[in-house]
Amino acid sequence: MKSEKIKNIFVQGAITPEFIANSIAKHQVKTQIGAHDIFLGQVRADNVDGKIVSAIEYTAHEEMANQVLHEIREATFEKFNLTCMHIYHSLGSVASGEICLFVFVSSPRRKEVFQAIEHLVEEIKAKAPIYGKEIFEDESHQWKLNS
Amino acid sequence: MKSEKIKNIFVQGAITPEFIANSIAKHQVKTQIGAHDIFLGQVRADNVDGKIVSAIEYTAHEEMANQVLHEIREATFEKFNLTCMHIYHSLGSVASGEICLFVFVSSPRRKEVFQAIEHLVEEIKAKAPIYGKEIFEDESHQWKLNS
Amino acid sequence: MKVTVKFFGLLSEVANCDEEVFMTDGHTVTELLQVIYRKHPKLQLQQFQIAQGNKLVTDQIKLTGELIALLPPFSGG
Amino acid sequence: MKVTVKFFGLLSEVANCDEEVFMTDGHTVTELLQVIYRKHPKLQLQQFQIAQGNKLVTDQIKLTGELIALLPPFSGG
Repeated sequence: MKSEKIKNIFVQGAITPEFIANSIAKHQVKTQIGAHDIFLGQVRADNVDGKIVSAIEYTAHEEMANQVLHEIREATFEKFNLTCMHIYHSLGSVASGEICLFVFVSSPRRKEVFQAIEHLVEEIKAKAPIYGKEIFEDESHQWKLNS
Repeated sequence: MKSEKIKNIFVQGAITPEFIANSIAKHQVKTQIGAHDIFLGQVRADNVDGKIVSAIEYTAHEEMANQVLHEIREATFEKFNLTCMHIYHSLGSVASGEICLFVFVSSPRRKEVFQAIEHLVEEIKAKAPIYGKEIFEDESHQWKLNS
Repeated sequence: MKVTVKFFGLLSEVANCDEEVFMTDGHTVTELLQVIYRKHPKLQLQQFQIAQGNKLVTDQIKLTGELIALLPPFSGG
Repeated sequence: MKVTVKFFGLLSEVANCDEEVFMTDGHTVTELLQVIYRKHPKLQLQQFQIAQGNKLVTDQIKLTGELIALLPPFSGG
């Protein structure tokens, strides 16, 4: 199944477990699927020189990010035998312990989903113009750097 | 976090999206986690010589499977830097489109979860004494073979 | 010795039962298998591993009296 | 030419704004950058990529009048 139009990957605030459950439930009519793989990025309460991250505030070049993700999605459908692919990223404030990234791939066979999920997450981290500002408990902040 | 006692991996019937959502929600207090990876096995409506699989009936050497999974879990905690690991498998009838296997790993860092999830799923398939009987729409059946 | 034997997956159909108690004078899994095959000769055509207690064993292993399971290829997931 | 420039991430703090309109007589991104640096000299110390419209471009590229974005290293996920 190829997605032809550009989708909006952004959701305001944290991605909830209920949102993820709904997304899983929608795939139960697709009975050619044998394997799903779901990656979730969760905000860590990192300790930076004694200060604890309490939340990350996400901003993005939204239009460009959606375009870039569209291209990543098309290329990933070419590369792997996938039935479905869904990507959601938070905008705005996401508290530590909450989920900011939800990547979901499905295929008839498991081998494909393991490869595809890692590929997609690495592509998103490397190519999507999204920014995280780590907010500490004392309301100071630093800009997140991806490793 | 090491699991010391032998857990029961089996749940009666299909694993629901709500069960998965609850499991995700329980991890939101673990703020050292940065990445989750979830594998879901879903029953395919395979076409075998013109007959369609409508369900799989799972049976297992339960006590042995729980022991084997305990050993797989301990070895996987040794091998990868994981915060949490959860494994659930259905017993009894699971209709096509429903979920029969739920594997969930969490780590501070994403690299670990990609490797750990694939390792775990392959180990479960290879080593757990679990059997699937594929039930066709005409109520005939065949014993599932893993590839 | 009295040994309880469980048949899993396809083997439960071949033996036409899930669980059965066998008597054997032998001391090894091999000797127990001879007894089982006498009752269910078709099992000899099947591929399976053997577990005693919760551990896979070879057929030279000594019987302990624990549960013996005949396990055809696994198909979980 | 009138060009709208957006500053992302850390750069929005260095420029002390998210978006600003610049006038330039130049035809390339390089020439636009000279105008931007005149107003915000500290931006010269920063590492960033440039997007015109929704595409990453090199600084030799011709200005089209589309939105220019200054993008420091990404940190999504």
